[in-house]
Amino acid sequence: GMAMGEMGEAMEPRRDLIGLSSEPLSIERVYSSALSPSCGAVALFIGTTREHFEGRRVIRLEYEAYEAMVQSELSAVCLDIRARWPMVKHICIQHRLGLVPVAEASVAIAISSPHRCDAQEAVRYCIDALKASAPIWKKEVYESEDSKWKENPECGWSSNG
Amino acid sequence: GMAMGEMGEAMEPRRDLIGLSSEPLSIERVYSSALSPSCGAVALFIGTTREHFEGRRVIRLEYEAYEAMVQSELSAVCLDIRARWPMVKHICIQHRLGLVPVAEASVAIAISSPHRCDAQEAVRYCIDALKASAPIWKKEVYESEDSKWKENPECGWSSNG
Amino acid sequence: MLADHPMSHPGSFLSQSQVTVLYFAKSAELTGLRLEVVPLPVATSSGQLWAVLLELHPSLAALQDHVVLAVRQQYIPPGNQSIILADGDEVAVVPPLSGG
Amino acid sequence: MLADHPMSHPGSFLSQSQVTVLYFAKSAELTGLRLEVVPLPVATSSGQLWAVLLELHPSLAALQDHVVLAVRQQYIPPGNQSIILADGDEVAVVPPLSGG
Repeated sequence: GMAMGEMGEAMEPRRDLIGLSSEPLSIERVYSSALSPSCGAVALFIGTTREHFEGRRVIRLEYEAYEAMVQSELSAVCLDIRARWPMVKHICIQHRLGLVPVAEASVAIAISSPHRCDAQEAVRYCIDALKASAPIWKKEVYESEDSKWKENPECGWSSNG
Repeated sequence: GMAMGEMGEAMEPRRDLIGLSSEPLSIERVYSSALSPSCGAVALFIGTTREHFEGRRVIRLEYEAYEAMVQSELSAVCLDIRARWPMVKHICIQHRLGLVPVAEASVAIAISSPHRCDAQEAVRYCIDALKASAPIWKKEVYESEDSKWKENPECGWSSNG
Repeated sequence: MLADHPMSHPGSFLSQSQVTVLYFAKSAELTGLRLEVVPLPVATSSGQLWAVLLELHPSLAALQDHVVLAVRQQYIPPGNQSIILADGDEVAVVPPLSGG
Repeated sequence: MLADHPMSHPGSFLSQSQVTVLYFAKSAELTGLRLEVVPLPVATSSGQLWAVLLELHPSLAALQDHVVLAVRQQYIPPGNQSIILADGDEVAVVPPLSGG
């Protein structure tokens, strides 16, 4: 039993799941994708769309992406995470595209590890790295129907950085 | 629109949701409980039961709690969080009791805030504080049917602390 | 059962309260009880309370130095700080925590 | 449209590649395009590439100093580092990111 169990653990491959979709994100599914019987912790971060920005009412958000490059950039982020936190088991990063209504999730990240520190630190790193390097753009559309392309302060070439 | 919106935000009361249940935890529900249209971030931590402990195969876990005191201790943790991270909006802490099969969630915490730092730091504090102060106990039952009461290193009177 | 206990004799009646003692986790296994109502001194301390509980249930010695008591659902620091117990108060034996 | 462009005259044929240029977010709004195939110099640099794109679409000047280019799905540092472009390569105009 024990030897088989230890082998079983070693044999369960680490997963990097990266996805872009115009469907609503299922938090339960993102969580389940990162779950592992060899781990005691899953840390998650969910980014949601806010109804206000600097006092203006946001009526919707639109996301677009350079999809192939999001895949390659986030794969590189997963490699970084595995180098920094070798105990991390599974990584699941899902980003929604297209119209996202207010209070819905635009990004969901779940990471598992045997002990909670690794997963928690890796999730923080992951969302920071995603904001700095994944070619994804968000336009906020306001009540007045004008709109604005947002800029992440984490992005090295933003004008508010 | 804007003035009403700002009033709406101010009027949405902050929620502290603390729950104990012998039913499986719904991660989606814990997430939804913390969600707020005034927030851009929900951080979550899920504690799950591991199949091994020091090389021994765990077949099940049993949790018990001093329920009334869990409520009062976790209410105090929520107050602490609100003092340390005033931007935190909603806090949801759910703990499962009774038999918990391997790879299922024993604890789920979700915290929302306008910006992600507050929620992420508050969740880390919350799980550390829960482990240190909530009167909940876990017994691991091994394949050989013997069992062991676990002790959190965060607990000030544990024998491995 | 209470009648058999030395502390429940009539002479100590005025200085004792009927207190509900709760046992959890390993302490419930060691005592075979989850709850009992026992007379405990009105004016006491954490150290004294533990001594009384040990006298009632010598098996609790297995938890020595790795246990705290809670009175009216508040942890009490170990030692000699004064505790006042009223009838109906709740005292809990709290082995090392393992929630999460 | 390509025939009208000064860089597509026959004399520069050997030193140019047919490259797919992708525009995203604000750059797509400014150019009115999401994708175009244009002849670009085989041997170039980030700064030169940006100059060529500005010549094609003067409205892109609104992004000046707040844009990077990606070549074959890799960000390229601004400046004069050498870039070799082959036919079919992909160049992307990348305004400030706002994912998450």
